[in-house]
Amino acid sequence: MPVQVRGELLGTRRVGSYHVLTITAPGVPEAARPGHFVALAVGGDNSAMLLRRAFSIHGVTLRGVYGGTVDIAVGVAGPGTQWLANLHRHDPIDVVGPLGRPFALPKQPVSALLVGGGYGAAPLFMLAEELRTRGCRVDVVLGAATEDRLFNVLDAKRMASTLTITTDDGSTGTRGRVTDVLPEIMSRTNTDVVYACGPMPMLAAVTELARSHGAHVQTAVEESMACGIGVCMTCVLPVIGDDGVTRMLRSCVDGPVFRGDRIRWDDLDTIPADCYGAPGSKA
Amino acid sequence: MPVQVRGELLGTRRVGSYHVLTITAPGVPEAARPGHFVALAVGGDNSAMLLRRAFSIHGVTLRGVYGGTVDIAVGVAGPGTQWLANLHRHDPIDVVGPLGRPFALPKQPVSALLVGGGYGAAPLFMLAEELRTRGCRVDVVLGAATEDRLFNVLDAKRMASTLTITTDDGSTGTRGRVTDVLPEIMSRTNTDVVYACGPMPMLAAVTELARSHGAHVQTAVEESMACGIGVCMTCVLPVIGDDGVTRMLRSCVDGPVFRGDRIRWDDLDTIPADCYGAPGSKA
Amino acid sequence: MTRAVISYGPIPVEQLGHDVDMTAELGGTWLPNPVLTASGCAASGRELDTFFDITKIGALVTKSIMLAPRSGRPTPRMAETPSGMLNSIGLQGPGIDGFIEHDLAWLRERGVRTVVSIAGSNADEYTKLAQKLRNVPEIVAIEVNISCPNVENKGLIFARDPASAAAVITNVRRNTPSDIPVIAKLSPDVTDIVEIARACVRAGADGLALINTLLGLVIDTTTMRPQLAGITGGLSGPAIRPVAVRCVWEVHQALPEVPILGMGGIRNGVDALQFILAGASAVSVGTATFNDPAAPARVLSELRHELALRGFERLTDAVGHAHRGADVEPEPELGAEHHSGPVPRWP
Amino acid sequence: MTRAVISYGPIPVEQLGHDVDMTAELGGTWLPNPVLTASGCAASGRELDTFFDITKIGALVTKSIMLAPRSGRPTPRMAETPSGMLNSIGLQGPGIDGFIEHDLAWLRERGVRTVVSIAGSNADEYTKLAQKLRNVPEIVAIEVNISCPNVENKGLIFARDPASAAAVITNVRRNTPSDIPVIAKLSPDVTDIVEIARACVRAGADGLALINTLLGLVIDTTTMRPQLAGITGGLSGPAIRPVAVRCVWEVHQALPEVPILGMGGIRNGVDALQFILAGASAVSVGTATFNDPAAPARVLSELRHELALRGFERLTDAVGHAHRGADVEPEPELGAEHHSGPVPRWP
Ligand SMILES: Cc1cc2nc3c(=O)[nH]c(=O)nc-3n(C[C@H](O)[C@H](O)[C@H](O)COP(=O)(O)OP(=O)(O)OC[C@H]3O[C@@H](n4cnc5c(N)ncnc54)[C@H](O)[C@@H]3O)c2cc1C
Ligand SMILES: Cc1cc2nc3c(=O)[nH]c(=O)nc-3n(C[C@H](O)[C@H](O)[C@H](O)COP(=O)(O)OP(=O)(O)OC[C@H]3O[C@@H](n4cnc5c(N)ncnc54)[C@H](O)[C@@H]3O)c2cc1C
Ligand SMILES: Cc1cc2nc3c(=O)[nH]c(=O)nc-3n(C[C@H](O)[C@H](O)[C@H](O)COP(=O)(O)O)c2cc1C
Ligand SMILES: Cc1cc2nc3c(=O)[nH]c(=O)nc-3n(C[C@H](O)[C@H](O)[C@H](O)COP(=O)(O)O)c2cc1C
Ligand code: FES
Ligand code: FES
Repeated sequence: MPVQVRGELLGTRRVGSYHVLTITAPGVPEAARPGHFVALAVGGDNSAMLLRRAFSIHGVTLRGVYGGTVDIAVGVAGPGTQWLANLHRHDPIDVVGPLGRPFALPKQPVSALLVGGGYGAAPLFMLAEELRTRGCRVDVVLGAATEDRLFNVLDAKRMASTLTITTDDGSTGTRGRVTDVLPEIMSRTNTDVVYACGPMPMLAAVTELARSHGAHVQTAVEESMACGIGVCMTCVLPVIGDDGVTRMLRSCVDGPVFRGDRIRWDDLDTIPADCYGAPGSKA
Repeated sequence: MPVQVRGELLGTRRVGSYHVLTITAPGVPEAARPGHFVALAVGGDNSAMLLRRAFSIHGVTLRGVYGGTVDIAVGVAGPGTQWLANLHRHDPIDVVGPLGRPFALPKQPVSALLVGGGYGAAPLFMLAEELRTRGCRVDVVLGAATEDRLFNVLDAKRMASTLTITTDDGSTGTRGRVTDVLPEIMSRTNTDVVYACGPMPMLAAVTELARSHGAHVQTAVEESMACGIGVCMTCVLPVIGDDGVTRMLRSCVDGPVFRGDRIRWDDLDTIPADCYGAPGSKA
Repeated sequence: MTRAVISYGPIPVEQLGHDVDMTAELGGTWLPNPVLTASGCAASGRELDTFFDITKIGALVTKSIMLAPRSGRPTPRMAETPSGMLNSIGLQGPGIDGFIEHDLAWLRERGVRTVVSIAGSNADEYTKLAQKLRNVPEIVAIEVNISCPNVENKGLIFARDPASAAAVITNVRRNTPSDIPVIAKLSPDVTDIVEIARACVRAGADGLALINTLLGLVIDTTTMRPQLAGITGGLSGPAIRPVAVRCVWEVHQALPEVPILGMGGIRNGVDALQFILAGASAVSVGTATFNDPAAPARVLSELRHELALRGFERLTDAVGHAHRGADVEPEPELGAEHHSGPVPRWP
Repeated sequence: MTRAVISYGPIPVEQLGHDVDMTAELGGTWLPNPVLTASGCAASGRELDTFFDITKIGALVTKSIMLAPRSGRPTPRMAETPSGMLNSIGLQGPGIDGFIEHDLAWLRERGVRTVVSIAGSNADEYTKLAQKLRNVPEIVAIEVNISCPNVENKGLIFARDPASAAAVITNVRRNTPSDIPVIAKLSPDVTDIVEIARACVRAGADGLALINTLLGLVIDTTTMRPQLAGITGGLSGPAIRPVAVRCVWEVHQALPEVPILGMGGIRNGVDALQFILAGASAVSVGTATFNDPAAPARVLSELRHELALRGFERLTDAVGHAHRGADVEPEPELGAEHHSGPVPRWP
């Protein structure tokens, strides 16, 4: 169950070009699972920015002096993220979370491949821990445009059986996209399930590769959100249900994690003609 | 000439219930005269508050490490002043100033009585200094609702020949209004000119008393302002000109200091029927 | 669940356990308090129930429901704007049958006072919607969203044409049990909102909801195209509050007997109070919920506090209060010799 | 001062000393760049000249001037609102004769390109104003503020009625030298702004200024009365920007040949770019000047930068750019079997 709490910034540290914020948020860490996100109010009491900003939960601490904290990785993209990056220690932050549906976890000790693009890596660390607790093999691929847009290579090295890095410009790791290295790794590690978080085109491509390899694939999508709690219908995308019917599902409550093979990647930003309730359809 | 500069908060100190902010504002101190004000942008880059807030210049330093600073006294009244009061040292503040017409100064070494209500005392300190430089006798009356709403009694004591305090609740000084003590002081000190700054009803009453005493009176008014620089016509009040004609003058550029006897105190918030350009008038 | 949770008469102050009687009247129905959600900003209640007890607010207003299931518009569906947002959801929803079966059933079981918002593409669809709802128990009121394009009138929004608006309201009123108020929800995008209000009231509306969103557009300066897939969208949030309060003021001035459900940018109790003083009998909290999921409950307690502070014993005493008092008429703008007709307004 | 400071043809890129040709056309007149002040937000230029060189922007638009001197409305005349403000100044000003003698004389001497805004209480007053201005040299254009109550038509705002709007524009056009463009300034408070725009263009308007303020009201919850002495006021600032961009978009879509002076909440170069891409040939910066007295000059340099970034060589190439490209039409909202008339808009 998500809660709304007035938290406080305990500290900010830089990781690459990201700002990792540690925020007290009693009630949030307890319920947080890998893949959950938080929605933060930005700009203060007299802000012209009305909408909350969504951030994957990167890590949590359950107890301690501050009674539970949440870590998020903020990449500065616009005024809201800029405001968060500029906060001082002890400034208040209004937190709603944990939100969304987390990654589905395997019951068996399978071989898992975690793929993160940019700050999409953020939720994979809690996931890796959880998977290893379950005896899974965990391999990690991190990709980004440039070295400084890679998130937390250090921790990734520690938690993964193997870590592969790609950058578009080759500033570190393999020059290219994560999808360039995926086939080889999936073959080598006999991947049973791929967990991916990052830009939508990356998720589409990863899904395609995972499917052709015969692996399950879980993707954490990123759609623009107005409410983050399921009441506004802003954040929808076409998802095929168990009954084979495509519906416009809310990524904030029905996601952000979906089975990759259920998302109509080619039809994002459209209403597919065969979608439930589509114009002209007789549903 | 007013300038617009991106200043920086050097520090905030409490004086009674007020926050005295020292702000670097190169170019402003040099041109500041007693009675001038500054207009500060509030709320930061993504603020829903569009309009600047006006503050009398309380004091200036011309040189020093920071190349000129301005002091203002902020009484918290709403979100804008609250934001200013909460700023941290080194936070940027966008300053426009010095604005308005300052107090007119006597050529002779006259006997001057300075009357300040609440934060209306703020501009009187620079004025007192200037008057004393010109050999004037300076007596001061400070009034407020309660003791903590008095501004800077300590410095007032230092600069004035006599200091009289009134509070509505009698928490310190004489219980009552500044106008209760004025007649006696004016007689005793042979007041030639009264300078007053504070709430409008106080200014009206002070003007009345000064006139009946035969003293000149300069009042610094406070009207709600949208622009502070003379372009919007928000801040007008009916003022009688040298030609005897009443006009709606802008308090930001034609004031905030007006001869008290020229303001139509009973007709504030109206358009007097005989005003230039009044509905139905044939001007 | 019995009808007991829904109050049909004024609630005695003592039972409320506080000093202000918050009972609100909305077109003949009494609510224990005047704070409702806004259509489309609370889905069907379930999600918000995690953040506050939705049985405690005045009523829950559902997302506008149409006859058939609808997938809505393509994304992007929203753009943030200064102190507001633009949305173009396109009324995604399950259609009236699924809505009655699932959403309304849940709301009834949960004991939530529910206002059902309906929307159609032609006047006949509204008739059918009302007919579908007429045997559904425990609806507090029907809010008729007429800010929809009328496919039988060149796509002109019903709420922008008095005759089309009236036709819809007539149909809904005729097909709705007489003890259930029909509330017409108006658009501010008109030359004269009082004209539309009058047409709806003549057609049988028991109350008016003011206002729906303002038509707006944002250009995405990266793609250099409209940011919303739907090109235009509805502007909501604090940015539009002054327009909303003006609409409430104008309509209450012209039709003081007609109950108004006020909305548009309400974020706190003081904002809500503005609407009440301007003439609203109750208020809806919409976009603010996206910022603060508990906003409706918070606004309610803040409004109560603000009323108490000002010495009101009853909410109803505050309704339209800003119209009273001698000094609220503006000074005549022009010389008396010019002056005729309503007081002119100058920019 | 000679006419030399006022440019009547496109200015060669080399002379501008930068890579984007900012020359803007406004109803047949060429300006060296497209950023103007907004009427009522720059007085007659003198005050702003301290903060930036007002000869460097596209043109200065004066406060709307009436025939006789006017004292305006009583105070309070403004209320701050979320990301905006409400004003009710009541067109305080010296009257046309004093204006020509003092303000226009100063502007001419200073070499400022000047757009004179005029306002009247009936159609005849506009005629007289145009006649007074016809022999005044060096006016860049006349902007006709028709958001004024027409005392001969029950105080109905000219801009809210196509016939009244057209009557005013006809009068002004007939009495203005043909080389001086007449620009009609429209109000967004109408059911169909395209209808008013068409009426003004048919009546001879060479361009349209979009938009004037939205009618709004703020209740002061301390006094529990309307905060403005004028009760209602005009809402301006970033809050209204999406409405303004929508109006520009709609009018440019319907009348692509008519030059538009876009305004409403422009605060920076990216905001200005939205208006240009939506179809404005030039823009006015209004309320933002109260926040930043140098805003018009800053917006100009930011806009130039944004255009350069996007590879535009000429401002004129960007005008209306968001309408081009295949993918800007919305998906049809309803099933094809229903669809007729313009694309319906859903909230
Ligand atoms: C489920 C989810 C998880 C996310 N996790 C992270 C994370 O861990 N780290 C991180 O840096 N960012 C994350 N994002 C993206 C982050 O929410 C945006 O970068 C942020 O909202 C941008 O706000 P802004 O004011 O800086 O930018 P602006 O572009 O000015 O924002 C304007 C509006 O668009 C929305 N918006 C803009 N970009 C995005 C985006 N990429 N996704 C969704 N909405 C957007 C904003 O929320 C806001 O409403 C996540 C987004 C989602 C939906
Ligand atoms: C010439 C002048 C000098 C001033 N000097 C001082 C000073 O030295 N110290 C000080 O504490 N205050 C001073 N004030 C008052 C100060 O400007 C207001 O307290 C402040 O604007 C309130 O802003 P807010 O956001 O806190 O309150 P809010 O009430 O939320 O402000 C809302 C709007 O109303 C305007 N407003 C509210 N109160 C006033 C007011 N009293 N006068 C003018 N506009 C107002 C604000 O500027 C803003 O636009 C002065 C005002 C003027 C005009
Ligand atoms: C995302 C969103 C969806 C909306 N959907 C509807 C709707 O389905 N029916 C309706 O009548 N109004 C709808 N509205 C309008 C609101 O009910 C309300 O009238 C408007 O947003 C103004 O109030 P606010 O500023 O408090 O949001 C919607 C508003 C938003 C922001
Ligand atoms: C204080 C003020 C005074 C105004 N006076 C006039 C006026 O005299 N004539 C006019 O046509 N528009 C007037 N306007 C409207 C502006 O010119 C402009 O159309 C509107 O404010 C929207 O632009 P903005 O949001 O950039 O201010 C005034 C606006 C403000 C804020
Ligand atoms: S963001 Fe509102 S429903 Fe998902
Ligand atoms: S505040 Fe704008 S003219 Fe004085």
